[in-house]
Amino acid sequence: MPHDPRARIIRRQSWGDFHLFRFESPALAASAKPGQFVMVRTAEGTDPLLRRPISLHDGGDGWMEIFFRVAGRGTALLAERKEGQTLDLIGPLGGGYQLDGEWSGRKAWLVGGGRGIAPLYFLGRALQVRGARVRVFYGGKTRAEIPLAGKFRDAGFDVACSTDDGSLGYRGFVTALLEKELAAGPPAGLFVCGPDPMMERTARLAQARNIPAQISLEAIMGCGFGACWGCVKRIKRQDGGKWRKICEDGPVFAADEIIWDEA
Amino acid sequence: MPHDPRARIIRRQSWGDFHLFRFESPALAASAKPGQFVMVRTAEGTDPLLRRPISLHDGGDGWMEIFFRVAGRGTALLAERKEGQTLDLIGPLGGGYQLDGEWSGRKAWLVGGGRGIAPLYFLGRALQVRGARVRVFYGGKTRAEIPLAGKFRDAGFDVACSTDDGSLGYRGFVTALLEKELAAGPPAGLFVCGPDPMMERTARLAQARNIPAQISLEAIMGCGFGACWGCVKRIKRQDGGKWRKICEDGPVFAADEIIWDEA
Amino acid sequence: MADLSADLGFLRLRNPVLTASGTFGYGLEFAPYLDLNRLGGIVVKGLYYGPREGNPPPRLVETASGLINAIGLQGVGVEHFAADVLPELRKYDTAVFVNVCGADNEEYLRVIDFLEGQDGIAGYELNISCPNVKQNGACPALFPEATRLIVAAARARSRRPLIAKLSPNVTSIVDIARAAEDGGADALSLINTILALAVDLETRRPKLGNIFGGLSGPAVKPIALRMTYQVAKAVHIPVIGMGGIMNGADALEFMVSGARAVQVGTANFVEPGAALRIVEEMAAWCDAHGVARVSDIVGTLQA
Amino acid sequence: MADLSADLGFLRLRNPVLTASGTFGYGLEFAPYLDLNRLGGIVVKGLYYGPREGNPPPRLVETASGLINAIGLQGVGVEHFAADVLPELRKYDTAVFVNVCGADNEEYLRVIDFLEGQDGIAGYELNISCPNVKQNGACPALFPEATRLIVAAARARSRRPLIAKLSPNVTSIVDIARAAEDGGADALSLINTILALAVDLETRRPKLGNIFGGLSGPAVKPIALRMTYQVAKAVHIPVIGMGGIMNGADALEFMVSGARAVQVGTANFVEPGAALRIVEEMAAWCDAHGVARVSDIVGTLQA
Ligand SMILES: Cc1cc2nc3c(=O)[nH]c(=O)nc-3n(C[C@H](O)[C@H](O)[C@H](O)COP(=O)(O)OP(=O)(O)OC[C@H]3O[C@@H](n4cnc5c(N)ncnc54)[C@H](O)[C@@H]3O)c2cc1C
Ligand SMILES: Cc1cc2nc3c(=O)[nH]c(=O)nc-3n(C[C@H](O)[C@H](O)[C@H](O)COP(=O)(O)OP(=O)(O)OC[C@H]3O[C@@H](n4cnc5c(N)ncnc54)[C@H](O)[C@@H]3O)c2cc1C
Ligand SMILES: Cc1cc2nc3c(=O)[nH]c(=O)nc-3n(C[C@H](O)[C@H](O)[C@H](O)COP(=O)(O)O)c2cc1C
Ligand SMILES: Cc1cc2nc3c(=O)[nH]c(=O)nc-3n(C[C@H](O)[C@H](O)[C@H](O)COP(=O)(O)O)c2cc1C
Ligand code: FES
Ligand code: FES
Repeated sequence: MPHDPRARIIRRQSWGDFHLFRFESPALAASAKPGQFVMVRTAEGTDPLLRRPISLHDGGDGWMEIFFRVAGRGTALLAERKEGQTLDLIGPLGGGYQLDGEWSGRKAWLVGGGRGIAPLYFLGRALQVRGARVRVFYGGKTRAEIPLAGKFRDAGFDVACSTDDGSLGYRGFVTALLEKELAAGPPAGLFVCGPDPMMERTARLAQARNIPAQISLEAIMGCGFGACWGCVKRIKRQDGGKWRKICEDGPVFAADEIIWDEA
Repeated sequence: MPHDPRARIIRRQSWGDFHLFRFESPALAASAKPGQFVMVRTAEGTDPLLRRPISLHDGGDGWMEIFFRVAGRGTALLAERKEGQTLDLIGPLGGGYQLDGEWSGRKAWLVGGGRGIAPLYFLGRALQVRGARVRVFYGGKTRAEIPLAGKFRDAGFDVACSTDDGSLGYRGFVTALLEKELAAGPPAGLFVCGPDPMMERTARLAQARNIPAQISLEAIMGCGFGACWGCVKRIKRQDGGKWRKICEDGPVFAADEIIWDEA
Repeated sequence: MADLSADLGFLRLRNPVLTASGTFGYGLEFAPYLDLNRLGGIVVKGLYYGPREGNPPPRLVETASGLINAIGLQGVGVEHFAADVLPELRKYDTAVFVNVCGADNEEYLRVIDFLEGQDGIAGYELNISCPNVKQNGACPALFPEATRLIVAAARARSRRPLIAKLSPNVTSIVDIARAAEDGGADALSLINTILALAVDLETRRPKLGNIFGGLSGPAVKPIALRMTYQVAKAVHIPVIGMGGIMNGADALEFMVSGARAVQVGTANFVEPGAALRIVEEMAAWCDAHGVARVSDIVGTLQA
Repeated sequence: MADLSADLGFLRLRNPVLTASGTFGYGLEFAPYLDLNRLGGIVVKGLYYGPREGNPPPRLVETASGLINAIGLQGVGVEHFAADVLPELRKYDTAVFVNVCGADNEEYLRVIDFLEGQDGIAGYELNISCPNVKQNGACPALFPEATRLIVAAARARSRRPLIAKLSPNVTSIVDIARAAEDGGADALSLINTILALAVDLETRRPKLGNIFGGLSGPAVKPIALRMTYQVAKAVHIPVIGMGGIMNGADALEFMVSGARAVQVGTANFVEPGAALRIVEEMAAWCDAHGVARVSDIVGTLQA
């Protein structure tokens, strides 16, 4: 049953605007894949009316995690939720990252900025299981926007941080850091989630070097499960380019499927 | 300044659907009179949009109390408020009960049902200060609807309870109990707050016996301070009967001012 | 247990709850969330003759208790629908209505002509009221005569039940309703969305790619109820009410105001099982209130 | 600090924020909550010639992010207003507009004739759009010709600035706006409330004594913004926008959409100091965005 109206929060951690909830949801935990998301109800009444899409951040035996940043009213209400209270969510939704093929011993680079880091932990762990050597490029405006660097390191990932103000790691955009590192030799695959300009820049870097890159797009979503046709972006497939649903056909796309000026 | 957006809750008690909040509001405490009310904001967003009117239940040095019953979404949200959180309220509003005249040694009977008991504690204490002998008729459907009986007794009031099911005190309507007691001799004044049928019945009992009675009316209120003209009921004054604002001209009226069929 | 069936004259529905066009995909998207066999019926997403691109994104914006959409009727077209969707839908025991769209009168008729050859369609809902396709929201349902003409033309092409879907963006919904009745509609459904605008202050651009969109959801319910009441009093054919229905009480309010059936729209996005929950809440309310047949409350508003 | 003044052509306001008629009493009710001298102006509660009883209660009902009212313009009439209210209002340095009502065209003119002799009135807002007075919400602003006639007649009676207040309950707000412009209006204000119904399911009665009422508040903002944008593009006179404005950003969105000034309505009930807070938020936004004159953003929507 893909609608869990009462997933109990069993742990929560907060860093300023950023929040991490662990909740019980055996059905979700049994089927979820990295890159998939849930649609979360943020209020009981009609304000906000729609659910909000949030990526799955990690999962284990009967539980899953989400990691989110307060962006507006919906996420602010969500952030008020306490341990023991419940989440009303639909999922897992979307296709997630494509992990087929041989990863053993190969380099997987994950690039995330701000709240975009959310799905990359779950993904990194899955790649690890497949034997990949996982490196994470984690960018933010300031040190405060990189609360999970330690968690990623503890998981055994090689973590490189960047901040616009240099308060942690490389000073500058995470894409500039990535470009510098790419010069030393390309990975077998790039996995990206973050603000649009970051994703576009990363996609171009990858395409110029022929590195397969998978990008997780965002869109305003009405339903999250393919019913409203509200979340479309221009996606190139055999057909040359059509409005496709980010929720159902994505949210993860190959870099060369995305038509950036119209996405 | 009659708008206090941040009155801090310093104590809360709950009995099922009934809740009592004590909050700090020096300005309010300095000026409030029994029978007055506050308009409380129940949500930050637009659902519910309007404030809710709640009577002042008691007050002291820098603090005031409200006592309310969950009736719908607004009061339900209010009931979630914790100690240390704040209330956004406007008040004191309305005219309150008229306490002029000689009360010393005279009998004041207060009649309240359900949430209508709320203003009568503050009122009883004020009457006590004026030397009145205060008796409270406190009605509810069941024992659970009479959570404050003990509190009223502790204040030194003579309390007579009634429940529809006989689970506490007299079995039957509080108005029937009142009628019975009136047979033994009338009080100097009656003060009433509760559901409409109870107030109407009490008003008729009082009028038939020529007992001055003051009745606190309810109405759906848009603003609470006389600006929207939304809260009117038909009130008789020199003019024979006009739509008057409950919030501003009331909420307390003399029993013979109220035109019940149109109220 | 109360009798929930809804008699539309031309058709008897299991219960009065249909899903609104454009908010329930082609129906199949919701099969994982609820039993389609237990719905009163499904109105599928609007269909033009050929496939449609729809409007550029953003296509949705949330407003206070409402949703503005400017999907622009992106869709697969009748051929794909008949070949791939309809056979799947036929496996369910529920009334399927096709929401028929057209860029001009002729296209509406072509859609109907094509679908006449297809089984498993309980009727047509003529979407003469979509505000998201033409400049400034223009559509036939803004004008009585245009409404009457297209309804009459559609009527002449098919014996299947024909529902005309009305627009709220008019001075007198009653005039349009009467025109549709004159044109031969078997029923009326209302309201479609209300033409609306949302502005992004930071970029000073409309929040929707299409500039304007259509407002739906709880915000519009009081307007939809008013129009349902006005129309139900003015016409002799059944009225199907919608606009902001989120629960059984909302649905029953529309019925008390004169609707024989209702449609659930935006609520499906918030809760994919909403339509069925609403059926259950309606049944529970009837039982609690000693209402033996839900149809007994239709039009009972004491005003 | 940004220049907030608003130029309506016929009048320069301190800032673009007026309080909407019927939501700010006669102004004085709000003196305990905010400094009236700091507002752009006040539009007082609608005035008929004589005192009015108004509608039977209940007169208000809350809906999702909205409020339906059917006050029915209860009020004191012009004589009482001139004798008791106006002298008090004259003590404040703020532009006072009178919302002029009439049961028929003649009454509008009588109200104006009477007020012409009174000082301290910055202009008239002709309320040709109240949905709560006649059966089914009828009012002049539903019809272009009726609008033009009453505006022209009022125009001929006074040299004071004349604002025509438009109704949203129409198929083409632009047609009505142009008719008011043709009639000689100096400015247009919009929107008045949207005709609506709320039903009490338990009693099966309308929740309002008047049956219908007018919907206002955040629920209607997307509709009001759309109409403001459409009208501002179509006419040459200033447009004053309103409908659901709760904060500075809302107000600025109306200005970006073409409004030279705005009115704040329902928000005054929720927060009696709202209008002034909105002025302050607008100033802060301008400062943060390097906007030297708030009037520079009027009509800058890139659509
Ligand atoms: C597939 C997917 C996965 C996501 N995963 C995460 C996650 O794991 N953690 C996280 O913090 N956030 C995630 N987001 C973004 C998150 O959904 C938005 O931040 C959230 O919806 C904002 O809601 P709000 O009510 O707080 O803000 P609102 O007041 O609704 O909006 C605040 C700002 O965010 C923008 N916005 C609103 N909805 C979206 C949206 N769906 N996508 C992008 N921008 C939006 C608005 O335009 C506005 O500028 C994800 C989005 C998508 C589409
Ligand atoms: C002057 C005054 C003083 C009051 N004092 C108290 C008090 O001290 N304690 C207390 O518990 N309640 C009091 N009330 C009643 C309280 O205001 C309502 O219970 C509350 O507004 C309901 O809001 P809601 O959002 O919870 O319910 P809603 O969902 O808004 O309504 C639930 C039900 O209550 C009815 N209702 C809504 N608003 C009012 C209203 N203003 N008056 C009466 N019925 C209403 C509705 O019609 C509906 O049937 C008072 C009311 C007034 C007018
Ligand atoms: C995303 C979306 C798409 C819609 N598409 C259609 C459509 O294709 N055809 C149609 O007649 N109505 C369409 N509508 C209107 C709905 O069917 C319905 O009339 C409206 O949303 C009001 O109901 P609600 O408030 O319950 O959503 C659409 C509405 C939404 C929100
Ligand atoms: C209680 C109430 C009374 C109103 N009375 C009047 C009135 O007397 N004259 C008038 O032109 N508009 C009247 N209106 C309409 C408002 O002036 C305004 O047009 C409408 O409420 C939309 O703005 P808002 O959403 O900010 O409230 C009234 C609105 C409300 C809520
Ligand atoms: S969010 Fe509804 S189709 Fe993608
Ligand atoms: S509640 Fe607004 S005037 Fe009384």
